[in-house]
Amino acid sequence: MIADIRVTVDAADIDIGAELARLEALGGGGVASFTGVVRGGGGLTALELEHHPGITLAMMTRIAEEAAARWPLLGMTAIHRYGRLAPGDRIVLVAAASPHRAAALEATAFLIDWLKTRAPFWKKEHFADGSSRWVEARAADDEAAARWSTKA
Amino acid sequence: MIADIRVTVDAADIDIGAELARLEALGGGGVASFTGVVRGGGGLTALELEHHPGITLAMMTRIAEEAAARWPLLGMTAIHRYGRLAPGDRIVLVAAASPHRAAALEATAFLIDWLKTRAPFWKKEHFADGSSRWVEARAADDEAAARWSTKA
Amino acid sequence: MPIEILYFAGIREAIGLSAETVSPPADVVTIADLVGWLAARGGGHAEAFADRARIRAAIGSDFADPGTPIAGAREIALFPPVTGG
Amino acid sequence: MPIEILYFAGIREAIGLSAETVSPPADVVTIADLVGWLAARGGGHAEAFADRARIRAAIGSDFADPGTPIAGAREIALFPPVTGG
Repeated sequence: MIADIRVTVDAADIDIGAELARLEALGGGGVASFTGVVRGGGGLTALELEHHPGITLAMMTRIAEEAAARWPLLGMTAIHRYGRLAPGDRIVLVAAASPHRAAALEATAFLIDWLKTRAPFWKKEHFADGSSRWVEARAADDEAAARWSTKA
Repeated sequence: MIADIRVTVDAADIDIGAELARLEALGGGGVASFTGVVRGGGGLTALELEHHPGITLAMMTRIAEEAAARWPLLGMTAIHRYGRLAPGDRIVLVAAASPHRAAALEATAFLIDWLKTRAPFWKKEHFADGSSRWVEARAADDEAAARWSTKA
Repeated sequence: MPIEILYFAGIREAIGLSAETVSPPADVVTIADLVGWLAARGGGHAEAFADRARIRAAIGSDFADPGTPIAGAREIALFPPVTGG
Repeated sequence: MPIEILYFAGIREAIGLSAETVSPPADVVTIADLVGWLAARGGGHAEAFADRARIRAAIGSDFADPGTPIAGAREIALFPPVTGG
Protein backbone atom coordinates (compact mmCIF):
# COMPACT_ATOMS: atom_id res chain seq x y z
CA MET A 1 0.00 0.00 0.00
CA ILE A 2 1.60 3.29 -1.12
CA ALA A 3 0.26 6.07 1.08
CA ASP A 4 -0.63 9.42 -0.45
CA ILE A 5 1.15 11.79 1.96
CA ARG A 6 0.41 15.50 2.23
CA VAL A 7 2.50 17.57 4.65
CA THR A 8 2.23 21.34 4.92
CA VAL A 9 3.35 24.15 7.21
CA ASP A 10 1.23 27.20 6.45
CA ALA A 11 0.10 30.48 8.02
CA ALA A 12 -3.44 30.09 6.61
CA ASP A 13 -6.35 28.46 8.44
CA ILE A 14 -7.01 24.76 7.84
CA ASP A 15 -10.12 23.72 5.87
CA ILE A 16 -10.89 20.55 7.84
CA GLY A 17 -13.83 19.49 5.65
CA ALA A 18 -11.83 19.76 2.43
CA GLU A 19 -8.78 18.01 3.86
CA LEU A 20 -10.79 15.07 5.18
CA ALA A 21 -12.78 14.83 1.93
CA ARG A 22 -9.47 14.38 0.06
CA LEU A 23 -8.64 11.38 2.26
CA GLU A 24 -12.19 9.94 2.07
CA ALA A 25 -11.85 9.94 -1.74
CA LEU A 26 -8.90 7.52 -1.56
CA GLY A 27 -11.39 4.65 -1.24
CA GLY A 28 -10.53 3.30 2.21
CA GLY A 29 -13.09 2.33 4.80
CA GLY A 30 -12.38 5.27 7.03
CA VAL A 31 -10.55 8.45 7.92
CA ALA A 32 -9.33 9.30 11.42
CA SER A 33 -8.31 12.82 12.36
CA PHE A 34 -7.12 15.02 15.18
CA THR A 35 -7.52 18.80 15.12
CA GLY A 36 -5.60 20.84 17.67
CA VAL A 37 -6.98 24.18 18.83
CA VAL A 38 -5.12 26.96 20.67
CA ARG A 39 -6.24 26.91 24.30
CA GLY A 40 -6.93 30.13 26.13
CA GLY A 41 -6.80 30.85 29.86
CA GLY A 42 -4.23 32.56 32.07
CA GLY A 43 -4.68 35.80 30.15
CA LEU A 44 -3.29 34.37 26.92
CA THR A 45 -4.14 36.59 23.97
CA ALA A 46 -1.99 35.03 21.25
CA LEU A 47 0.33 32.14 20.53
CA GLU A 48 3.13 32.83 18.07
CA LEU A 49 4.68 29.88 16.26
CA GLU A 50 8.05 29.93 14.57
CA HIS A 51 9.54 27.15 12.46
CA HIS A 52 12.55 26.38 10.28
CA PRO A 53 10.94 25.79 6.88
CA GLY A 54 13.50 23.26 5.69
CA ILE A 55 13.82 21.25 8.88
CA THR A 56 10.22 21.35 10.04
CA LEU A 57 8.75 20.18 6.74
CA ALA A 58 11.49 17.57 6.24
CA MET A 59 10.98 16.09 9.70
CA MET A 60 7.19 16.12 9.46
CA THR A 61 7.43 14.29 6.14
CA ARG A 62 9.84 11.73 7.57
CA ILE A 63 7.55 10.95 10.52
CA ALA A 64 4.49 10.70 8.24
CA GLU A 65 6.41 8.23 6.06
CA GLU A 66 7.36 6.27 9.17
CA ALA A 67 3.65 6.06 10.10
CA ALA A 68 2.81 4.89 6.57
CA ALA A 69 5.45 2.16 6.90
CA ARG A 70 4.04 0.99 10.25
CA TRP A 71 0.32 0.99 9.44
CA PRO A 72 -1.57 0.07 6.24
CA LEU A 73 -2.52 3.60 5.19
CA LEU A 74 -3.97 4.82 1.91
CA GLY A 75 -3.17 8.41 2.76
CA MET A 76 -1.98 10.71 5.49
CA THR A 77 -2.23 14.47 6.00
CA ALA A 78 -0.31 16.63 8.46
CA ILE A 79 -0.86 20.39 8.39
CA HIS A 80 0.69 22.69 10.98
CA ARG A 81 0.19 26.42 11.14
CA TYR A 82 2.78 29.02 12.03
CA GLY A 83 2.57 32.73 12.83
CA ARG A 84 0.30 34.46 15.33
CA LEU A 85 -2.77 32.51 16.45
CA ALA A 86 -5.56 33.41 18.89
CA PRO A 87 -7.24 31.11 21.43
CA GLY A 88 -9.80 29.00 19.59
CA ASP A 89 -7.82 29.03 16.34
CA ARG A 90 -6.92 25.72 14.72
CA ILE A 91 -3.21 25.02 15.02
CA VAL A 92 -2.74 21.51 13.64
CA LEU A 93 -4.53 18.77 11.71
CA VAL A 94 -3.39 15.17 11.46
CA ALA A 95 -5.49 12.66 9.51
CA ALA A 96 -5.08 9.17 8.10
CA ALA A 97 -7.13 7.03 5.70
CA SER A 98 -7.07 3.25 5.92
CA PRO A 99 -9.22 0.19 5.19
CA HIS A 100 -8.76 -0.60 8.92
CA ARG A 101 -10.19 1.81 11.46
CA ALA A 102 -7.66 0.88 14.16
CA ALA A 103 -4.76 1.62 11.78
CA ALA A 104 -6.18 5.04 10.90
CA LEU A 105 -6.69 5.94 14.56
CA GLU A 106 -3.31 4.63 15.74
CA ALA A 107 -1.37 6.39 12.96
CA THR A 108 -3.18 9.62 13.82
CA ALA A 109 -2.29 9.25 17.53
CA PHE A 110 1.34 8.49 16.64
CA LEU A 111 1.75 11.56 14.45
CA ILE A 112 -0.01 14.01 16.76
CA ASP A 113 2.03 12.80 19.76
CA TRP A 114 5.22 13.48 17.84
CA LEU A 115 3.99 16.85 16.54
CA LYS A 116 2.89 18.10 19.98
CA THR A 117 6.08 17.11 21.78
CA ARG A 118 9.01 16.82 19.39
CA ALA A 119 8.28 18.68 16.16
CA PRO A 120 10.66 21.58 15.39
CA PHE A 121 8.52 24.54 16.43
CA TRP A 122 9.13 27.36 18.88
CA LYS A 123 6.17 28.93 20.66
CA LYS A 124 5.83 32.37 22.21
CA GLU A 125 2.91 33.21 24.46
CA HIS A 126 1.48 36.75 24.50
CA PHE A 127 -0.59 37.90 27.46
CA ALA A 128 -3.26 40.54 28.11
CA ASP A 129 -0.86 42.57 30.30
CA GLY A 130 1.47 43.05 27.31
CA SER A 131 4.06 40.54 28.49
CA SER A 132 5.25 37.60 26.45
CA ARG A 133 7.49 34.60 26.93
CA TRP A 134 8.98 31.80 24.90
CA VAL A 135 7.63 28.41 25.93
CA GLU A 136 10.43 26.35 27.48
CA ALA A 137 11.17 22.88 26.19
CA ARG A 138 9.79 20.32 28.62
CA ALA A 139 12.12 17.80 30.24
CA ALA A 140 10.96 15.04 27.91
CA ASP A 141 11.77 17.22 24.93
CA ASP A 142 15.17 18.12 26.36
CA GLU A 143 15.87 14.41 26.67
CA ALA A 144 14.72 13.87 23.11
CA ALA A 145 16.98 16.70 22.00
CA ALA A 146 19.82 15.25 24.10
CA ARG A 147 19.55 11.99 22.20
CA TRP A 148 20.49 13.59 18.93
CA SER A 149 23.05 15.96 20.46
CA THR A 150 25.10 13.14 22.04
CA LYS A 151 25.37 10.96 18.95
CA ALA A 152 28.67 12.60 17.97
CA MET B 1 -16.81 17.86 33.07
CA ILE B 2 -20.32 17.67 31.54
CA ALA B 3 -19.97 16.52 27.95
CA ASP B 4 -22.12 18.12 25.26
CA ILE B 5 -23.42 15.01 23.47
CA ARG B 6 -25.00 15.05 20.02
CA VAL B 7 -26.34 11.76 18.62
CA THR B 8 -28.25 11.53 15.35
CA VAL B 9 -29.46 8.88 12.91
CA ASP B 10 -30.26 10.59 9.64
CA ALA B 11 -30.67 9.83 5.94
CA ALA B 12 -28.87 13.06 4.93
CA ASP B 13 -25.14 13.35 4.22
CA ILE B 14 -22.86 14.40 7.08
CA ASP B 15 -21.24 17.86 6.99
CA ILE B 16 -17.92 16.87 8.57
CA GLY B 17 -16.48 20.40 8.65
CA ALA B 18 -19.53 21.83 10.42
CA GLU B 19 -19.76 18.96 12.90
CA LEU B 20 -16.10 19.22 13.88
CA ALA B 21 -16.29 23.01 14.11
CA ARG B 22 -19.08 22.62 16.69
CA LEU B 23 -16.76 20.50 18.84
CA GLU B 24 -13.76 22.81 18.31
CA ALA B 25 -15.86 25.67 19.66
CA LEU B 26 -16.25 23.94 23.04
CA GLY B 27 -12.82 25.28 24.02
CA GLY B 28 -10.87 22.04 24.45
CA GLY B 29 -7.39 21.47 23.17
CA GLY B 30 -8.42 19.12 20.42
CA VAL B 31 -11.01 17.18 18.52
CA ALA B 32 -10.56 13.59 17.34
CA SER B 33 -12.80 12.07 14.70
CA PHE B 34 -13.44 8.98 12.65
CA THR B 35 -15.43 9.09 9.41
CA GLY B 36 -16.57 5.80 7.90
CA VAL B 37 -17.07 5.51 4.15
CA VAL B 38 -18.97 2.80 2.24
CA ARG B 39 -16.41 0.53 0.62
CA GLY B 40 -16.96 -0.71 -2.94
CA GLY B 41 -15.61 -3.85 -4.60
CA GLY B 42 -17.18 -7.22 -5.39
CA GLY B 43 -19.72 -5.57 -7.66
CA LEU B 44 -21.37 -3.68 -4.79
CA THR B 45 -23.58 -0.89 -6.10
CA ALA B 46 -25.39 0.13 -2.91
CA LEU B 47 -25.57 -0.51 0.81
CA GLU B 48 -29.00 -0.19 2.39
CA LEU B 49 -29.17 0.50 6.12
CA GLU B 50 -32.19 -0.09 8.28
CA HIS B 51 -32.59 0.87 11.92
CA HIS B 52 -35.15 0.94 14.72
CA PRO B 53 -35.46 4.66 15.46
CA GLY B 54 -36.20 4.25 19.17
CA ILE B 55 -33.67 1.55 19.95
CA THR B 56 -30.84 2.72 17.73
CA LEU B 57 -30.83 6.30 18.97
CA ALA B 58 -31.32 5.25 22.61
CA MET B 59 -28.40 2.80 22.48
CA MET B 60 -26.10 5.22 20.64
CA THR B 61 -26.86 7.85 23.27
CA ARG B 62 -26.22 5.39 26.09
CA ILE B 63 -22.82 4.38 24.67
CA ALA B 64 -21.83 8.03 24.07
CA GLU B 65 -22.72 8.79 27.69
CA GLU B 66 -20.62 5.81 28.78
CA ALA B 67 -17.66 7.23 26.82
CA ALA B 68 -18.20 10.64 28.46
CA ALA B 69 -18.13 8.97 31.88
CA ARG B 70 -14.88 7.12 31.09
CA TRP B 71 -12.89 9.96 29.50
CA PRO B 72 -12.72 13.69 30.30
CA LEU B 73 -14.69 14.93 27.28
CA LEU B 74 -16.11 18.37 26.58
CA GLY B 75 -18.30 17.05 23.81
CA MET B 76 -19.04 14.04 21.68
CA THR B 77 -20.83 13.59 18.37
CA ALA B 78 -22.09 10.37 16.80
CA ILE B 79 -23.97 10.56 13.51
CA HIS B 80 -25.02 7.46 11.60
CA ARG B 81 -26.79 7.44 8.28
CA TYR B 82 -29.55 5.09 7.18
CA GLY B 83 -31.17 4.40 3.83
CA ARG B 84 -29.50 3.62 0.52
CA LEU B 85 -25.82 4.59 0.24
CA ALA B 86 -23.35 4.19 -2.64
CA PRO B 87 -19.66 3.21 -2.39
CA GLY B 88 -17.70 6.30 -1.38
CA ASP B 89 -20.61 7.79 0.58
CA ARG B 90 -20.06 8.73 4.21
CA ILE B 91 -21.89 6.36 6.52
CA VAL B 92 -20.81 7.36 10.03
CA LEU B 93 -19.02 10.10 11.97
CA VAL B 94 -17.77 9.82 15.52
CA ALA B 95 -15.93 12.74 17.12
CA ALA B 96 -14.86 13.80 20.59
CA ALA B 97 -13.48 17.05 22.07
CA SER B 98 -11.20 17.01 25.08
CA PRO B 99 -8.42 19.01 26.73
CA HIS B 100 -6.39 15.76 26.43
CA ARG B 101 -5.63 14.41 22.97
CA ALA B 102 -5.35 10.78 24.14
CA ALA B 103 -8.83 11.00 25.74
CA ALA B 104 -10.36 12.38 22.53
CA LEU B 105 -8.73 9.66 20.41
CA GLU B 106 -9.55 6.80 22.78
CA ALA B 107 -13.20 7.84 23.19
CA THR B 108 -13.50 8.03 19.39
CA ALA B 109 -12.01 4.52 18.99
CA PHE B 110 -14.33 3.17 21.70
CA LEU B 111 -17.48 4.56 20.09
CA ILE B 112 -16.63 3.60 16.50
CA ASP B 113 -15.75 0.04 17.56
CA TRP B 114 -19.15 -0.32 19.20
CA LEU B 115 -20.98 1.29 16.26
CA LYS B 116 -19.28 -0.90 13.63
CA THR B 117 -19.86 -4.19 15.45
CA ARG B 118 -22.77 -3.95 17.88
CA ALA B 119 -24.99 -0.99 17.02
CA PRO B 120 -28.58 -1.89 16.09
CA PHE B 121 -28.43 -1.62 12.31
CA TRP B 122 -29.23 -4.10 9.57
CA LYS B 123 -27.38 -3.88 6.26
CA LYS B 124 -28.41 -5.10 2.83
CA GLU B 125 -25.90 -5.25 0.00
CA HIS B 126 -27.03 -4.62 -3.58
CA PHE B 127 -24.89 -5.86 -6.48
CA ALA B 128 -24.40 -4.95 -10.13
CA ASP B 129 -26.06 -8.22 -11.28
CA GLY B 130 -29.30 -7.18 -9.58
CA SER B 131 -28.92 -9.53 -6.63
CA SER B 132 -28.97 -8.43 -3.02
CA ARG B 133 -28.42 -9.99 0.39
CA TRP B 134 -28.75 -9.08 4.04
CA VAL B 135 -25.38 -8.98 5.77
CA GLU B 136 -25.22 -11.74 8.36
CA ALA B 137 -24.30 -10.97 11.95
CA ARG B 138 -20.73 -12.01 12.59
CA ALA B 139 -19.95 -14.56 15.28
CA ALA B 140 -18.76 -11.88 17.67
CA ASP B 141 -22.03 -10.03 17.22
CA ASP B 142 -24.04 -13.21 17.70
CA GLU B 143 -22.19 -13.72 20.97
CA ALA B 144 -22.94 -10.16 21.99
CA ALA B 145 -26.57 -10.72 21.13
CA ALA B 146 -26.51 -14.03 23.00
CA ARG B 147 -25.43 -12.21 26.15
CA TRP B 148 -28.63 -10.27 26.35
CA SER B 149 -30.81 -13.15 25.09
CA THR B 150 -29.72 -15.51 27.88
CA LYS B 151 -30.21 -13.09 30.75
CA ALA B 152 -33.78 -14.33 31.28
CA MET C 1 -55.04 -4.54 24.51
CA PRO C 2 -53.81 -4.35 20.89
CA ILE C 3 -50.02 -4.38 20.38
CA GLU C 4 -48.13 -2.66 17.57
CA ILE C 5 -45.58 -5.12 16.12
CA LEU C 6 -42.63 -3.69 14.17
CA TYR C 7 -40.65 -5.86 11.73
CA PHE C 8 -37.14 -5.14 10.47
CA ALA C 9 -34.75 -6.30 7.74
CA GLY C 10 -35.30 -9.85 6.43
CA ILE C 11 -38.28 -10.42 8.75
CA ARG C 12 -39.98 -7.31 7.40
CA GLU C 13 -39.35 -8.51 3.84
CA ALA C 14 -40.61 -12.07 4.46
CA ILE C 15 -43.83 -10.79 6.07
CA GLY C 16 -44.24 -7.93 3.61
CA LEU C 17 -45.12 -5.45 6.34
CA SER C 18 -43.06 -3.07 8.44
CA ALA C 19 -45.72 -2.96 11.16
CA GLU C 20 -49.06 -4.44 12.09
CA THR C 21 -51.41 -4.23 15.06
CA VAL C 22 -52.38 -7.52 16.69
CA SER C 23 -54.47 -8.64 19.67
CA PRO C 24 -53.05 -11.97 20.86
CA PRO C 25 -55.15 -14.29 23.08
CA ALA C 26 -54.56 -14.51 26.84
CA ASP C 27 -52.33 -17.62 26.61
CA VAL C 28 -49.71 -15.62 24.67
CA VAL C 29 -47.65 -14.55 27.69
CA THR C 30 -44.02 -14.12 26.56
CA ILE C 31 -42.08 -12.91 23.51
CA ALA C 32 -41.53 -16.57 22.58
CA ASP C 33 -45.29 -17.22 22.79
CA LEU C 34 -45.93 -14.18 20.59
CA VAL C 35 -43.47 -15.35 17.93
CA GLY C 36 -45.01 -18.83 17.97
CA TRP C 37 -48.52 -17.38 17.68
CA LEU C 38 -47.49 -15.14 14.75
CA ALA C 39 -45.65 -18.00 13.00
CA ALA C 40 -48.79 -20.15 13.21
CA ARG C 41 -50.45 -17.83 10.72
CA GLY C 42 -48.35 -19.56 8.04
CA GLY C 43 -47.21 -17.87 4.81
CA GLY C 44 -44.73 -15.01 5.23
CA HIS C 45 -45.06 -15.12 9.00
CA ALA C 46 -44.09 -18.82 9.14
CA GLU C 47 -41.14 -18.14 6.83
CA ALA C 48 -39.98 -15.09 8.79
CA PHE C 49 -39.94 -16.98 12.08
CA ALA C 50 -38.74 -20.39 10.81
CA ASP C 51 -35.35 -20.11 12.57
CA ARG C 52 -36.19 -19.06 16.12
CA ALA C 53 -32.49 -18.84 17.07
CA ARG C 54 -32.23 -15.87 14.72
CA ILE C 55 -35.12 -13.86 16.16
CA ARG C 56 -34.39 -10.92 18.42
CA ALA C 57 -36.94 -8.70 20.12
CA ALA C 58 -37.43 -5.38 21.84
CA ILE C 59 -40.28 -4.02 23.91
CA GLY C 60 -40.41 -0.29 23.38
CA SER C 61 -36.74 0.83 23.30
CA ASP C 62 -35.39 -2.08 25.35
CA PHE C 63 -34.11 -5.40 24.08
CA ALA C 64 -36.12 -8.32 25.45
CA ASP C 65 -35.42 -12.02 25.91
CA PRO C 66 -37.72 -14.75 24.57
CA GLY C 67 -38.96 -15.34 28.11
CA THR C 68 -39.91 -11.71 28.77
CA PRO C 69 -43.63 -11.23 29.48
CA ILE C 70 -45.42 -8.99 26.99
CA ALA C 71 -48.14 -7.86 29.40
CA GLY C 72 -48.62 -4.11 29.11
CA ALA C 73 -46.41 -3.78 26.01
CA ARG C 74 -47.66 -1.28 23.42
CA GLU C 75 -44.90 -1.76 20.85
CA ILE C 76 -42.82 -4.86 20.23
CA ALA C 77 -40.10 -5.08 17.57
CA LEU C 78 -39.00 -8.39 16.01
CA PHE C 79 -35.80 -8.51 13.98
CA PRO C 80 -32.72 -10.58 13.04
CA PRO C 81 -29.41 -10.16 14.94
CA VAL C 82 -28.00 -6.66 14.41
CA THR C 83 -24.95 -6.34 12.16
CA GLY C 84 -23.45 -3.05 13.27
CA GLY C 85 -23.26 0.12 11.20
CA MET D 1 33.43 30.31 1.78
CA PRO D 2 30.72 32.50 3.37
CA ILE D 3 28.06 30.73 5.45
CA GLU D 4 24.46 31.80 5.87
CA ILE D 5 23.51 31.62 9.57
CA LEU D 6 19.80 31.41 10.49
CA TYR D 7 18.60 32.33 13.99
CA PHE D 8 15.29 31.27 15.55
CA ALA D 9 13.08 32.16 18.51
CA GLY D 10 14.88 33.69 21.53
CA ILE D 11 18.26 33.57 19.80
CA ARG D 12 16.86 35.52 16.84
CA GLU D 13 15.39 38.10 19.23
CA ALA D 14 18.59 38.49 21.29
CA ILE D 15 20.71 39.01 18.18
CA GLY D 16 18.09 41.11 16.41
CA LEU D 17 18.56 39.30 13.11
CA SER D 18 16.87 36.28 11.55
CA ALA D 19 19.88 35.63 9.31
CA GLU D 20 23.37 36.88 8.56
CA THR D 21 26.22 35.84 6.31
CA VAL D 22 29.58 35.23 7.98
CA SER D 23 33.05 34.07 6.92
CA PRO D 24 34.67 32.44 9.95
CA PRO D 25 38.46 31.97 10.10
CA ALA D 26 40.08 28.59 9.40
CA ASP D 27 40.35 27.62 13.09
CA VAL D 28 36.53 27.57 13.38
CA VAL D 29 36.10 23.86 12.59
CA THR D 30 32.96 22.67 14.41
CA ILE D 31 29.49 23.95 15.33
CA ALA D 32 30.81 24.54 18.88
CA ASP D 33 33.71 26.60 17.46
CA LEU D 34 31.28 28.62 15.36
CA VAL D 35 29.04 29.38 18.36
CA GLY D 36 32.10 30.42 20.42
CA TRP D 37 33.35 32.64 17.59
CA LEU D 38 29.93 34.30 17.19
CA ALA D 39 29.54 34.79 20.98
CA ALA D 40 32.93 36.53 21.10
CA ARG D 41 31.39 39.41 19.16
CA GLY D 42 29.73 40.44 22.43
CA GLY D 43 26.41 42.31 22.64
CA GLY D 44 23.36 40.42 21.43
CA HIS D 45 25.51 37.56 20.18
CA ALA D 46 27.10 37.05 23.61
CA GLU D 47 23.66 37.17 25.25
CA ALA D 48 22.11 34.77 22.73
CA PHE D 49 24.82 32.16 23.25
CA ALA D 50 25.40 32.62 27.02
CA ASP D 51 23.92 29.23 27.92
CA ARG D 52 25.61 26.78 25.54
CA ALA D 53 23.58 23.83 26.90
CA ARG D 54 20.50 25.43 25.36
CA ILE D 55 21.90 25.88 21.85
CA ARG D 56 20.82 23.47 19.13
CA ALA D 57 22.02 23.49 15.53
CA ALA D 58 21.25 22.23 12.06
CA ILE D 59 23.32 22.14 8.88
CA GLY D 60 20.95 22.48 5.97
CA SER D 61 17.89 20.35 6.92
CA ASP D 62 19.75 18.05 9.31
CA PHE D 63 20.23 18.49 13.03
CA ALA D 64 23.90 18.69 13.96
CA ASP D 65 25.85 18.06 17.18
CA PRO D 66 28.25 20.64 18.65
CA GLY D 67 31.16 18.51 17.41
CA THR D 68 29.97 18.34 13.80
CA PRO D 69 32.48 19.92 11.34
CA ILE D 70 31.09 22.85 9.41
CA ALA D 71 33.34 22.43 6.38
CA GLY D 72 31.30 22.77 3.19
CA ALA D 73 28.17 23.99 4.99
CA ARG D 74 26.23 26.70 3.16
CA GLU D 75 23.46 27.20 5.70
CA ILE D 76 23.63 26.67 9.46
CA ALA D 77 20.69 27.23 11.81
CA LEU D 78 21.12 28.01 15.52
CA PHE D 79 18.12 27.79 17.86
CA PRO D 80 16.87 26.87 21.35
CA PRO D 81 15.45 23.39 22.04
CA VAL D 82 12.24 22.83 20.07
CA THR D 83 8.98 22.86 22.04
CA GLY D 84 6.63 20.92 19.74
CA GLY D 85 3.65 22.33 17.92
